[in-house]
Amino acid sequence: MAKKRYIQAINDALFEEMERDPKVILFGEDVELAIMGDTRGLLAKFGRDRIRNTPICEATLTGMAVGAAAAGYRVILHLMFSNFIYTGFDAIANQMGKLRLMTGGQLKLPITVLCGYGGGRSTAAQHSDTPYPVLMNVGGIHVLTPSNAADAKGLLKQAIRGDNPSFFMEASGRGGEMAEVPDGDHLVPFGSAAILREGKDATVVAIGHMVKFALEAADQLAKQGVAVELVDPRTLVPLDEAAIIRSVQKTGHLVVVDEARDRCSAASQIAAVIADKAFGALKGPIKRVTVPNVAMPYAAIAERRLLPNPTSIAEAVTTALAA
Amino acid sequence: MAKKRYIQAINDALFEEMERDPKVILFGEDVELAIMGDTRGLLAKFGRDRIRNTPICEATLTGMAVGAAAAGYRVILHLMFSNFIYTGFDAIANQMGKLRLMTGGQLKLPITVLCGYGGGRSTAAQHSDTPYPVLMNVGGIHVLTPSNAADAKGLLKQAIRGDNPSFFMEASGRGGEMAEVPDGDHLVPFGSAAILREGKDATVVAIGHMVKFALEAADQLAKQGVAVELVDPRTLVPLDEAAIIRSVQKTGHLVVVDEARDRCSAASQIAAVIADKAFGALKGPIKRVTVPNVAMPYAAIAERRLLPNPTSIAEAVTTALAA
Amino acid sequence: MTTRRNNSGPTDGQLLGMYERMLLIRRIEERLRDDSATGKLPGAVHLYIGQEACGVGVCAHLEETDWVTSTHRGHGHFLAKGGEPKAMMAEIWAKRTGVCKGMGGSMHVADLSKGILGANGIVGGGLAIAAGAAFAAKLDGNGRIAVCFFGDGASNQGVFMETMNVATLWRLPLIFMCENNQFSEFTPSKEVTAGEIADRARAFMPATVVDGNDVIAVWRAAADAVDRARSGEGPTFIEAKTYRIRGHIEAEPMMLGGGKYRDDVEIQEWTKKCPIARLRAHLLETRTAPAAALDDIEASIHGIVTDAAAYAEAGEPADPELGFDLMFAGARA
Amino acid sequence: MTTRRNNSGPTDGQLLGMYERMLLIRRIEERLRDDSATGKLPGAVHLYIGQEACGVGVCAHLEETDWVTSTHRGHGHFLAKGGEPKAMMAEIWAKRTGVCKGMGGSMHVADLSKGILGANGIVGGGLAIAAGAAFAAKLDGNGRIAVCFFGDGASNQGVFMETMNVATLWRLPLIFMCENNQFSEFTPSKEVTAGEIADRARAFMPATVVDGNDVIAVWRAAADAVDRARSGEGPTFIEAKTYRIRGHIEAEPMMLGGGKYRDDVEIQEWTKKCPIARLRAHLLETRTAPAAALDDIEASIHGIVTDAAAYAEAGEPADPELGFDLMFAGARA
Ligand SMILES: Cc1ncc(C[n+]2csc(CCOP(=O)(O)OP(=O)(O)O)c2C)c(N)n1
Ligand SMILES: Cc1ncc(C[n+]2csc(CCOP(=O)(O)OP(=O)(O)O)c2C)c(N)n1
Ligand SMILES: [Mg+2]
Ligand SMILES: [Mg+2]
Repeated sequence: MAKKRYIQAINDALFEEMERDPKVILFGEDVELAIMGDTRGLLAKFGRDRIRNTPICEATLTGMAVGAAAAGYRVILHLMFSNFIYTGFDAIANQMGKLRLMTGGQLKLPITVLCGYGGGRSTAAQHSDTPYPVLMNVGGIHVLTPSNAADAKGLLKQAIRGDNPSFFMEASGRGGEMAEVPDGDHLVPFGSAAILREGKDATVVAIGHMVKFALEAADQLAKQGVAVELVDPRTLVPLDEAAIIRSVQKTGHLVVVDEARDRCSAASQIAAVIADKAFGALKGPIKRVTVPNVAMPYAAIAERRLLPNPTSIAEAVTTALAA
Repeated sequence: MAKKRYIQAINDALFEEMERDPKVILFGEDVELAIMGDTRGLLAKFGRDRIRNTPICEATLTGMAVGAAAAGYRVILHLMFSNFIYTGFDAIANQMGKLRLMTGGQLKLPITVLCGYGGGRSTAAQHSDTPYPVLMNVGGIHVLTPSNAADAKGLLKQAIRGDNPSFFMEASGRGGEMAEVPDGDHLVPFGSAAILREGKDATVVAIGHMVKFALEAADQLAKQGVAVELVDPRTLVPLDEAAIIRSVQKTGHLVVVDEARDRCSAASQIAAVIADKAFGALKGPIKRVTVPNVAMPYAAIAERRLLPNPTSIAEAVTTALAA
Repeated sequence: MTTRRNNSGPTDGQLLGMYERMLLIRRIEERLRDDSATGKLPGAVHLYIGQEACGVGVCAHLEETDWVTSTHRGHGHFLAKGGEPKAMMAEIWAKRTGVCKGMGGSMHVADLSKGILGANGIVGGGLAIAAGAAFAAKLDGNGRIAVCFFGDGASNQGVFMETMNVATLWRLPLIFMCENNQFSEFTPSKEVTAGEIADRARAFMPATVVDGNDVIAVWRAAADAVDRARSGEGPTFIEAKTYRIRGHIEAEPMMLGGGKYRDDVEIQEWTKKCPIARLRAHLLETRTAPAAALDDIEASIHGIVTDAAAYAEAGEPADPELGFDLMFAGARA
Repeated sequence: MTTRRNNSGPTDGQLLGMYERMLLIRRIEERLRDDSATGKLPGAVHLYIGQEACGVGVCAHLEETDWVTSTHRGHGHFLAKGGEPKAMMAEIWAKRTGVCKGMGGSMHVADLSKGILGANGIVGGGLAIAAGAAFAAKLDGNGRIAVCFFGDGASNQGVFMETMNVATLWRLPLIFMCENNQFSEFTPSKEVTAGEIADRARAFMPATVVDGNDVIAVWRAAADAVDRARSGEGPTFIEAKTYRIRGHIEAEPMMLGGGKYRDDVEIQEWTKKCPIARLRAHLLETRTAPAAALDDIEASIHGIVTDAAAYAEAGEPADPELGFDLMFAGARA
């Protein structure tokens, strides 16, 4: 175990997997100079065949990822900000997520897409989206939302070794956060939630960066005598429904915290699953703490109004318990 | 009142609104010859300035819709099949849904996008998606899902006169279905659900083409003594939450039927809203009848396996009541 | 690329091989046309009739390990690249014996084992996929190349320019094969395609325009392009001027509801320019083969078509549970 | 378009006007640079320093009713097109007095009342929007035109080709103004942009390449393009070769973490080619204006900048509730 930054954990995972398998290649806009930090040093070590700057042409990059993967490579595509998913969305939704089915299973698409998501840095609407709900709906794509350095490393390594398209969602601007990362070949399986805190009064499911706020909320609530059980799903596709159901069966209450806009969010999906499969265990309404259906404004004060925070999470738990 | 085909109702709405307002223009691939039927006759009447075939370039078409709308036109963009939303998705998600906010409200974007959605015609995965959940999450876009000719006409006219981007989702291949359409200037306001059938035992919310199957299911269930209340939200953004809540308060049970893939679907959103806001009224689990998280296969037998149908809807109601 | 690098060929054997392949495509598609008309085929069927020289003239140079990507009008490319008639026919019939197990259908026929990355229902969808495969080939350094087939309509999709840019920068072993059949669905190309498509390509790479109904011309242009690709010189663009004889889609008359977008005379003129009849005349004229030999080919193809249709018809319907297993490798959706 | 259609101008008055505008942009941005360095500005700041001749040379021909779309590097276009310094500065300070009420920030400065459809955070995002506005202008038939400003990096986005195609077919009154500052973020243009950008455009329309640090050259190229657009002759492409003196983004040194992507010598060379210094020298040399007059301009701009900064700083923070009212016209989100 060693304390590592989130971004360092990603960098380590990339190094290790590229070293492990010569078929792993990585391309994207400005990956050579590594402005996000995550690809730093890779060029010097692995050379331009395996790490390569591309022109700005997301529609082609996503399509090329499909072609190169179908032809036997393990492709890592860096899309920088998650809003640029939209620019390359055709090959994601119409090809990456469907080609295996359409060919009757003739091919595998080992593709890992990296992109930063989320608001809170005054980068305004076109650099602040949290679009994993869109990817979840499209089908055929794994969606990973590591909340800490250890999971970042373990999920990314798993994704690169896997045989399916995976979107690895990095919480933008939070690369500096430190956490213990297990030494060696640390892998985190998909579809396995982490129970970050046990508690009997209410289940809080928090996604990605929201985990941090949910932990703070749980601390606040603990002082008021409310014991929160905090579940980090870690991957949204596949979703560890069983873990969430188990927790709700124990607590009877559910709050879901998601940085995506509310409508058709991951939070809504999780709420729907529980309202169906664990209805009998519910003692109160399922609350969602999400971003309103508003594009992220530029001004920090307006961003804060929209983003979940420890207080809004704690309030939601209190409301859920009171109802 | 007169019986009209669904596609005819759309065609009537286009004629009426283009006649009413010379600022209404329509463009898209092959709209002149009107292969979907909905734009038939418009070219002869309104000329090429107002009806125009475009090259195949959805990324530019969605962007041009934004520019022409910002410059004072009421733009109708025909995108043919809803899978082509993805090809033009950047200007939808990054511009159309955000520009008004980003400019501090300096502009209005009166844009209506038409596209056919849904499976069941063996057109395979790239021509069968039901992507309104994606549009719902993006924000800033009205989403319309008319289930019959009258609503098709009324919602389309409302959309064209409105000042915001609206996606008008036509159930593909169902243009021939007939229904009574009110004469004259028939408008349907957004955010106003229709209660198509009253009943005390269970609420069924069905979206778009699924309404037809839900009606059949309700008939089957009536024979078994189960009185279904059928709610057609008609628009998903805005969603008439109040109408659904009222109905669930009466019946205590909810089943949502949606042709979208389940994950982050409209059905999940509606379920989440009710599990929060009408939890106290619920007497049993909320069931969703949706498409599994699978791309639509080509073979009709495999499509049928995935699509909701009257039997699966009726079964879901029975399960909801039994739990 | 105005002067040919490669002046030999096609040989007599190659010509006969191409004749056979073109005829196979034609006859298979005529059968599809008939089966579609009688309502036996589900889904959309886009026929390649009239354009056979394009796919065949190019694929004649390809190895099984080379890659191709295709379009919604993909039967010809599938067969030209060596795909199995039976497996394709069964696919279009939506049978589990189909090459994609009935999951893809006419617009998605693919056979990875033959380098056929698939027909594609998204106009322009194959371009970047081919570039990705070409990049893989380049990294492997094993001489494989990739060809993307696309239409004049697809040349208006931005991904065309994007892909040319990357292919040029990275010297990808990639051939851009544009079949200009003069229509995008029901819209004449000149109404939606400004200037010359080849001029768009010239900003990036050698570009050549050939008569797409002359398989020898296509073969020669492709010889040079393949040579460039294999020798690491990068991508080449070829535009083949041709014509689609059938409607955009077999359901066309119904969709048009009486509307018209092209002249019957124009269709007749182009029907006379049939690439297969033209090659046949050439073969006879040059005494490359006697009529009897060509008739034998016709007969053997007749057998293949009949067998393929029977195989397709007899197959079991697709497995309705299969989709759940195909969304992810190694996991159920 | 090699021969100029329009041989008169710029007049002395126009030259002085352009000098003033370029200087205003420079001084405003120097202030933004300083305020960014001291952490006063939220978000990303991309400066236009060195490229002023491009925006100013084009916008000098435009009426308030003409449209422009811009990029993430949009302050210069905003000011060149007549946007208010105060309103822009307050926007970048995230104040409710900002031109977008603090909702857009540096990457989204827009003033519809001045025809400024907005800076845009999506590379290539402005191209199709400008084409839509040009289409509207054409339908209105009132002589309005549209200009889309974009970078060399954006010229690799497919929407560039798509938009050129539509603009040519529909003879849109649209000018494609590519500012080739030789970098896409930290990647040299030649590594990611094959061939000459102007050649891509030549397949569609007249294309001209000018020295983007020479405002007179830009002005003249734009004069012809504007003339073509206003007289219904369709779109024109201009590539202006220039250089960005500052980093891609003001946070650049931090992002690079010691990494380097260009030579200090190169930066120095280009700093010497400053378009403002060059015009100043020209004005003095040709005795168009005495040094004192230019110094007066400098002084008045100093006042404008100081006022704008004070106005920005003094403004109330953005309204955190506003977003809810802005997603839809006439409805709360
Ligand atoms: C992205 C996308 N937009 C639109 C369509 C609908 N469409 C199918 S074929 C076609 C015309 C294609 O023309 P071309 O590329 O010339 O190919 P051809 O049909 O002539 O072989 C169109 C517009 C589509 N399938 N995909
Ligand atoms: C669609 C998209 N992809 C990537 C980015 C990230 N990005 C911002 S600026 C930039 C480089 C743009 O280069 P160029 O068009 O030459 O403009 P310049 O910065 O040189 O003015 C990139 C890649 C983006 N904003 N949008
Ligand atoms: Mg064509
Ligand atoms: Mg640049």
